[in-house]
Amino acid sequence: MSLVFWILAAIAVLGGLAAMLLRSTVHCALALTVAFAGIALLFLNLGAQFAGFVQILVYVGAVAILLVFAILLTRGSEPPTHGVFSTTWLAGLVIAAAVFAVLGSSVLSSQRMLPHESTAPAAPVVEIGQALAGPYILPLEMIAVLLTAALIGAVIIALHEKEGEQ
Amino acid sequence: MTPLAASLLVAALMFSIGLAGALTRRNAILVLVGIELMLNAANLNLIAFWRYSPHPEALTGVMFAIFSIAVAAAEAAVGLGLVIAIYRHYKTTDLDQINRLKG
Amino acid sequence: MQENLDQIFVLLKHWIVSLVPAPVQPYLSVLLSVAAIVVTFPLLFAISVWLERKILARIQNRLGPNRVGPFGLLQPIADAIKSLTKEDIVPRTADAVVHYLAPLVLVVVAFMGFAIIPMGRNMVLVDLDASLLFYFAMGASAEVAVFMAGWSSRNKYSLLGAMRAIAQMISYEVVLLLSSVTVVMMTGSLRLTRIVELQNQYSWGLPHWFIFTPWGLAAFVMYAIAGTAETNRSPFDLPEGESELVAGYHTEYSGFKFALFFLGEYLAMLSISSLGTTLFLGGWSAPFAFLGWVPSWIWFFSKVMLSICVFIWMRGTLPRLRQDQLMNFAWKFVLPLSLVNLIVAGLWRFMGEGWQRWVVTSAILIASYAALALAEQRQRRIGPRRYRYAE
Amino acid sequence: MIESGAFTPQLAASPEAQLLWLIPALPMAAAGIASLLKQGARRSSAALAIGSMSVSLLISLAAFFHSVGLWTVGQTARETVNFAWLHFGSSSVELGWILDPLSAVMLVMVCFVGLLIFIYSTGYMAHDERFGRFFCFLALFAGGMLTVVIANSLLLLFMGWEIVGLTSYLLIGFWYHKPSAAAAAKKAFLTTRVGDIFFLLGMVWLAAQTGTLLFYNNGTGSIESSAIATLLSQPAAFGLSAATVVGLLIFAGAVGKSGQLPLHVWLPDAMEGPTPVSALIHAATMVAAGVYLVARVYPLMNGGLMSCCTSPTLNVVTWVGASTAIFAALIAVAQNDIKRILAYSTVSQLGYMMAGIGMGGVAVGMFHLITHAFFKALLFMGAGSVIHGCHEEQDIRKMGGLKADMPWTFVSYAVGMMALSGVPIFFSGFWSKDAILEAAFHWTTAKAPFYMLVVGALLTVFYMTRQVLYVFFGTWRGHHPAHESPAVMTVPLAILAFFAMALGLLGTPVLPLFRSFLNGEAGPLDITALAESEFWLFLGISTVIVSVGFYLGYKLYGREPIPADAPDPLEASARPVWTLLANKFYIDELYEATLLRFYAWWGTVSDFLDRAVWGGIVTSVARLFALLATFNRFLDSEWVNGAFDKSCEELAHSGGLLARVQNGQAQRYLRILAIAVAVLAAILIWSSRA
Repeated sequence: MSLVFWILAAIAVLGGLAAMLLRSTVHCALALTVAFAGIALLFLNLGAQFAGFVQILVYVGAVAILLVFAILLTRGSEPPTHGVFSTTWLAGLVIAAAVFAVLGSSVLSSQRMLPHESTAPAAPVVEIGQALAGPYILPLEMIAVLLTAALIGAVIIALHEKEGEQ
Repeated sequence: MTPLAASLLVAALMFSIGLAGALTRRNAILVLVGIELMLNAANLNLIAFWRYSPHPEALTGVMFAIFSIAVAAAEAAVGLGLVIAIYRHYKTTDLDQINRLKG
Repeated sequence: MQENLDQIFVLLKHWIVSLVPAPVQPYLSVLLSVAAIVVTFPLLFAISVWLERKILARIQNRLGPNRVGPFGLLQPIADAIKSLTKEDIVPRTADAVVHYLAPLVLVVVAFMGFAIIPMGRNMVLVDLDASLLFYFAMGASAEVAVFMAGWSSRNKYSLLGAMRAIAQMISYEVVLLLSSVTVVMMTGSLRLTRIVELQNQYSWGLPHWFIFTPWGLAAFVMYAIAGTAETNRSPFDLPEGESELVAGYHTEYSGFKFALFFLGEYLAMLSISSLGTTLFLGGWSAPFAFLGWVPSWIWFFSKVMLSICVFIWMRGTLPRLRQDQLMNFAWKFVLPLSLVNLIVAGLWRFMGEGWQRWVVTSAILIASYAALALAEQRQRRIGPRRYRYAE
Repeated sequence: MIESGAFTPQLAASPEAQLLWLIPALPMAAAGIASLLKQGARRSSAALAIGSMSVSLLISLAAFFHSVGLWTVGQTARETVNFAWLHFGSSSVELGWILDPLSAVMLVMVCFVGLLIFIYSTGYMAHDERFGRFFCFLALFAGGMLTVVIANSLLLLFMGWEIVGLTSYLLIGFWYHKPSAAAAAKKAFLTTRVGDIFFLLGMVWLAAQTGTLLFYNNGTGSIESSAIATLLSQPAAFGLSAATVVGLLIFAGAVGKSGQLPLHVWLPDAMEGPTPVSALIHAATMVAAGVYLVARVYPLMNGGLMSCCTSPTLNVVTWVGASTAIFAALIAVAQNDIKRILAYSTVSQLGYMMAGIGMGGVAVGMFHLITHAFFKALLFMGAGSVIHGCHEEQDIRKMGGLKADMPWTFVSYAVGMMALSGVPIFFSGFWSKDAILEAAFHWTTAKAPFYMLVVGALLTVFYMTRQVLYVFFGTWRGHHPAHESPAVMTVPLAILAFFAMALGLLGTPVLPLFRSFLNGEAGPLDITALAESEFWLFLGISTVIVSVGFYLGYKLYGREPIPADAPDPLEASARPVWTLLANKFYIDELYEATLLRFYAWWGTVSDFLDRAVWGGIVTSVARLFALLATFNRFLDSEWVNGAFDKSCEELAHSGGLLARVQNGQAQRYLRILAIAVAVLAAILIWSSRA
């Protein structure tokens, strides 16, 4: 396993940890951006160029900004008055650890069955495009509908109430 | 450790971090952040399986990841819309204080 | 000779690389290219600043800088020295780390964008398969930097400026992408070198640049509008509208960090111009077949500088928009038009050769432009703008 | 629209025949577009209707002349275009249209009269608020009617038939704010529905027997000889063949639509609609659809016989027609509403057409249909003009002396009246009615219809004379002085008046163009017909009828001006007869007393059954259960509850423990979810390993 992979993994994991641990909500969002970027770099490292760039475009360029806006709109940028973790944080942590234990043990125990190192496959954009417009055309259309619905839904959810002031 | 196992472990770690965050943070937005992390971990799995699968030319993993990214974007938009709506109603995003989600 | 002149930088690089032992060679090669970019574009930045100040001054009937060097040519150097020596102030309540990182992220991201631009024949740092996507990924990341700057300053002007900038950049990024997608539809490739190659053909001595097609012209105009907004340039410079927001998101920056923001802004301009040149203006190809002997990189850089001059010209001519006008313009006018343009590009592709497609596509574009403009005009209601907040 | 593979043109269909579908499609499209227009778009709505109708007229004329052209060179001018509409496995429902002399003549008539009435309506309805909607309905009606005309399939004909019925309902009730109009619309709809049910039954039967609903289809159509032979060999009830029964059922539909006895009651009431509607639908076209239907399926009606007019079906047609003719004419004598008189006259004339078809064949009846369409539309529009000029007054007793005030209307009305009366030589009504009388005279089965029709003709002259004398002669008996109508109304009147006179020339015995055209024979110039005594006999009969009618009418109504509130002279002289006639032979009352009373009685019985019998049973059962329940409650409250309350407490207690799980906090739910996932995944992993 190359050094580069471990560095990138460290970036992603540390970013994620920071996103979940920092006190300031905005810092969390920024740390999340780092995590997203780390994941994108992992994608690139794994040879998925297109997915990597899409990851940056969508997550760093859109989702992170959206989060930041939501934080500012809900006064989340103000310093928290009391604890940032819920009263039952210990239970949550234990459960998450249990999940990790299950997942990790299953990965490690099935290592022998997993395929070994192979040459990096090429995923040219042309082929992805042809696949999207060919066998995956139905999912693509459904995603289009979903995105439209989400757009409208998000607007409606965020706009309702206080009709009197319109 | 095989590279695939390493990737899967990293993904599992990311997933657990996200889950832990979603379970422990009080701020609704950060719960969403945790969920985003979990989704990303799942995407990493998809890409890793594609990379080390016997038939990477099928592109299935990449396609799944791309669609999953698109769905996640929609999910984020709606989720944050919901958070804003909730904030408007309760004047807080603290999940400990929002407990009306019951019969 | 002519060949050598065209490839002079490439040959130079090969010669230098050949001097070192083989294992180091790939690293040195990349390093050299990076160094070239990191040197060239700040230089262009300096020239642009000087040009801007001169041209603006002429537009406003002034002389502009004329004290430092001949025609004030050395003014940028003087400015650089001044910013370097100024005190670097960080506000006491500011979020120091983020405040420190913001200009760095901005400049790094801006430089990254140049990595995929073909600046001449065989002159590209990395020839990615999805280079256009890479460019937009980097462009999107700039928004995070802007937010970091605005938020970390703990200054309401900064925050407002950042929010305005991000809203504007998100809105116009959609248009920017959609107008570029037409080119992708036509070339079937996200690879910029391929896009330039396809434009480097001539019939009757005239080039096949995409700007010389109905859809290409429309897409270029929309690209230019969106690019202007994306770089927060006048007339879309509300995020740093000094009459309202002091200086927008970099109000609280001084000294070298401010210089970095300044640099970042001009680099964004340069990179948007470079991409526009690559997508629509034929990249490094010559405007006429008989001018093919002029080195390709000369064409590229002259086209970029020409675009910069247009930016400056617009800044000197057009008044600033209001925020709601800016948003309405993006979502209600340019975006629908760019969607129509997508359809038009598809039509162009599938109508085959012949004069019919020229007539049909132009007619559709003109008709939709007129219809949108009329609808917009009819709907325009001038009144106090209402702001909405979450609470 | 057409599946190319499904084409089965009989001749290689000509372009005119291919494009025939445009004729109904255009007005329908106009109606569709007009229905989407705003209510204020009056001008465009009218323009759409009139424009589409003009184009349809042009196409019909082209088709007509094409058909005439084929006839002159001696070809059978019948072209059909059929196509499969719906496929059910191997079988399919076929529709199609037909261009033959019958449909060509009818097309031109409907389009032409329709167009004139559309134009007239722009004047008549000028002040109506829902002008646009009116034209939308009119255009839809025209589309439906033209579908009926061109249909080569009983099914397609039925579709048009129903559209026509619907628009008739809509237009009769156009002024639905008048309760009488709404009631009339309902009455018309329901009454025609009775006929339509029989029609539908006949259609289904026909389809079941012959397997197709196409009229003509290269010898396999449902009214071509092979199919008719099948039908004839198929016995139905009462010793009648299937052909007879199907024919009678289809005729029942025609009876409903054409207002024949005993389903005529709706037609006079339909005069509640705007006058152009009365003219178009309830005089010229829709009511003629029934006659047209009978003419269209004539081979079926005739029972496949080569010789004319002896089949049982045609017997029924004849008797119904003849009785309707005399019956309605009698009623018309004693009516005072200008439009009602014309309505009964229409019923009577439709009876003539039916009788004509029954006794003399298609050509005889259809000729009267065509001429009648023109002069009756003329009369209705004249009546509309009169009503318009007299400020919506419809009672002829409150009019009078309009000859001077409305010269144009008077002249054209007089032409229409004389055409209807059958004044010899110059008016079309004479020739067509003459042909019917002649056919009746020669009818071998019975002589009674002939005498009935002669008396009917006499009555026709009489009531028309009465009406004209009341309206146009004498002195003005109303309140406000009348005025002439605008040119947009009088010009169509003049055009129609011209045709009311000229059309007769097509059907003189000397040159029976119409008959030979419809029958597909060569058209001879038969001068010898003039020399035949029969011709002069019928000329004489007609002259006598007309003279006697005029004389009687003049004697009773014309000698001196009738004062405003005097009773009708006929009423004064023969009161019981008058009362009987004025009350329309009490048919409505008869229906009221029998059918409606029966329904009301049946309703009461059902109500009684419901309330007393079933209700009683239900109530007693309910009582029983209530009693049981009371007993139960006693058991419950005393014995069971004690135990139950205790257990409930226990349950509530333990429930409270469980309820803590569901405390409304999203994170707790998420946590439980995660635990479940972890546990399930662990089980899965370890179980798969084992």
